[in-house]
Amino acid sequence: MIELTGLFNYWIVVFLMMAGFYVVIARDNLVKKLVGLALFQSSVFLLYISMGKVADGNAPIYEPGITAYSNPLPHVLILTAIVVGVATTAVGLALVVRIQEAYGTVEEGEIHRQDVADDDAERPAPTTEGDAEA
Amino acid sequence: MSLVLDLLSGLFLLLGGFLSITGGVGLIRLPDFFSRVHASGLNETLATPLLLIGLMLQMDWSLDLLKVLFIIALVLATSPTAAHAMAKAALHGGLRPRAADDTGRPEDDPSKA
Amino acid sequence: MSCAKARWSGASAVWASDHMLTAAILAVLLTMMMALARAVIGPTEYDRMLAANSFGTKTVLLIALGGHALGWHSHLDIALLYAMVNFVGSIAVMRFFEYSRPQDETGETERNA
Amino acid sequence: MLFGIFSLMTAALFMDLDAVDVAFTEAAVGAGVTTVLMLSCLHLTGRWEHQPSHNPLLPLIVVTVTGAALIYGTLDAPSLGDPGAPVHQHVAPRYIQQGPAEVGMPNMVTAVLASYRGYDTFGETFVIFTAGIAVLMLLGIREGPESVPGHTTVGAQQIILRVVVKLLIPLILLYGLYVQFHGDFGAGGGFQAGVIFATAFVLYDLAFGEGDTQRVVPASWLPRLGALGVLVYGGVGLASLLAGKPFLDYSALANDPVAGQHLGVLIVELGVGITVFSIILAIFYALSGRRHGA
Repeated sequence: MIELTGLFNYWIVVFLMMAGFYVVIARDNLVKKLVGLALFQSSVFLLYISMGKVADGNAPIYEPGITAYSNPLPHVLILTAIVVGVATTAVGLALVVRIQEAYGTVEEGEIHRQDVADDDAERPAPTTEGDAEA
Repeated sequence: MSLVLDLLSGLFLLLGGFLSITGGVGLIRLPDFFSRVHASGLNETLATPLLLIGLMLQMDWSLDLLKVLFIIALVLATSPTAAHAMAKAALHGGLRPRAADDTGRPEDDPSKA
Repeated sequence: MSCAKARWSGASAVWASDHMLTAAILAVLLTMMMALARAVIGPTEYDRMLAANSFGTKTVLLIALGGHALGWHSHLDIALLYAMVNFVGSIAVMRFFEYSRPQDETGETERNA
Repeated sequence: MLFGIFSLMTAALFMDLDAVDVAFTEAAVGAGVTTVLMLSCLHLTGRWEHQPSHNPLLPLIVVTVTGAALIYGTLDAPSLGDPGAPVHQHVAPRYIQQGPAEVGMPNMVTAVLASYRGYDTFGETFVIFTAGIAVLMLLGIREGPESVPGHTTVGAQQIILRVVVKLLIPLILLYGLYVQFHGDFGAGGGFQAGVIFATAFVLYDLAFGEGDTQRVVPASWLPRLGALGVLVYGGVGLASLLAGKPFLDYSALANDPVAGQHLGVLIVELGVGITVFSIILAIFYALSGRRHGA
């Protein structure tokens, strides 16, 4: 049991990750999906950071007399990942905005319906289903 | 000297903590948005400096003291501003204080509280 | 009162102020819980906004006090940054509601499922 | 809306895990910029969502099964804070033991970020730059003020807000500079400073409106500034290449290798800061400029 309690950080990560995942797959709204992705993302951040922790360690800033530091490598990776994450989220948001302008909605089902309707209108040929897939 | 400082610090921390909880209770219990703004805004403005001054009294002389001072100044500037701006936005957005409707005695309205 | 003070040893005063720090942290945590509750139940968006703002200020306090108690490195930098960013966030949310209010009245409200 | 709160909590958690720099970044990014960008986008797309069209049961089952599998997977993982975990075995001890001596700065995160892992960070900076360009290609920035400066409609009623914001912005900028150049010694660095700088201008935009802000920082500067930041970074690498050392080996920049490292890290962080600042502000302009046009 003592072994298990040391793993709770992973469980929190898994819970967060699954919450984000649920939002991504269960919601139709594209903005909501992006929020879910961001949640998912931060669960990964948390995973890395919690792996870098050393018991009784200090923040990895050198001070005379301290020997135990937490691992700086995950910190570096995640530090850049957070900022990159914002930039990529912004790209996603920009895409959503363009979709909104093109379709007038950000609901996935609605967009799909419009796509299928467009394809039907353009090509009433029997290849419609293949085109809708693409 | 250090004894007085410790006592003072404890006093400040206790007062600040009490005010902070009061603000929280106000945030939960008060009936409408504007009274809640007032509860949270006022309490934050007093409780934060109290707690931070209590913290300062426990610290040694260093650059950190200046940083805490900055935090206090910042919170003193931003917290009332944010509260004011929010109240104004709410008023602008069509929310009305309950007391403005009647004689000043809010009646029990379970849908709002 | 002065007699009582004199009988206090320095150590017990330190003990007292340490516990005051713990008590203050607990108080802040409790307030955060209340703010969170208000954010979850809050009937209007403004309540949520207010709760988020209050929560942010309390986080600043928590980082400052808790960091001192636990000996974190450079926690005051982060607290200071928070105090700034929290304000920006609140203002952004407020602006957003102010902007989007007229849209709601022109037919967006019906969609609120 | 609760996302902001969530990121506050995340940062507090990072603090407890000794990740000062990461907490710093998360604090700067999560609560401010992400919220602002999300809100701008929400504003454009409408606030209300439809009810999900399909049954929530299937996703719930998928999520539960995946989560259970993941939790089963964690049973073999090293526990929290175990110093013998594989993560701590390979290169990390070298960074910790030799880092302060080799790079000459106390903050190991900055040392690893800018010196040992300079390639990675260069790549990340490029990713940010590319993302910014992508957003600009998708949305474009509305050039020039569309409202008469000084007579903005936004927030005209909020006089108190405007005064406080005016007082606050120099402080934020000063703090950003402190973070930028203090990164060698404490938490901070180019990424955080860039975000803080951008936050200051976002705040100005929120209180005074688009037109006034674009008079301070014209939108046409921003892509160029972003490119300049990346070029500064790459230029340092080229300089060390010309001096006969590998790309991004800062030891070549001065006679004393440690001093060279220090100089290199400073310049590189500056490049990163410039890029992050301009790209985030450009993204904000792009998203909020649509607000009035749409």
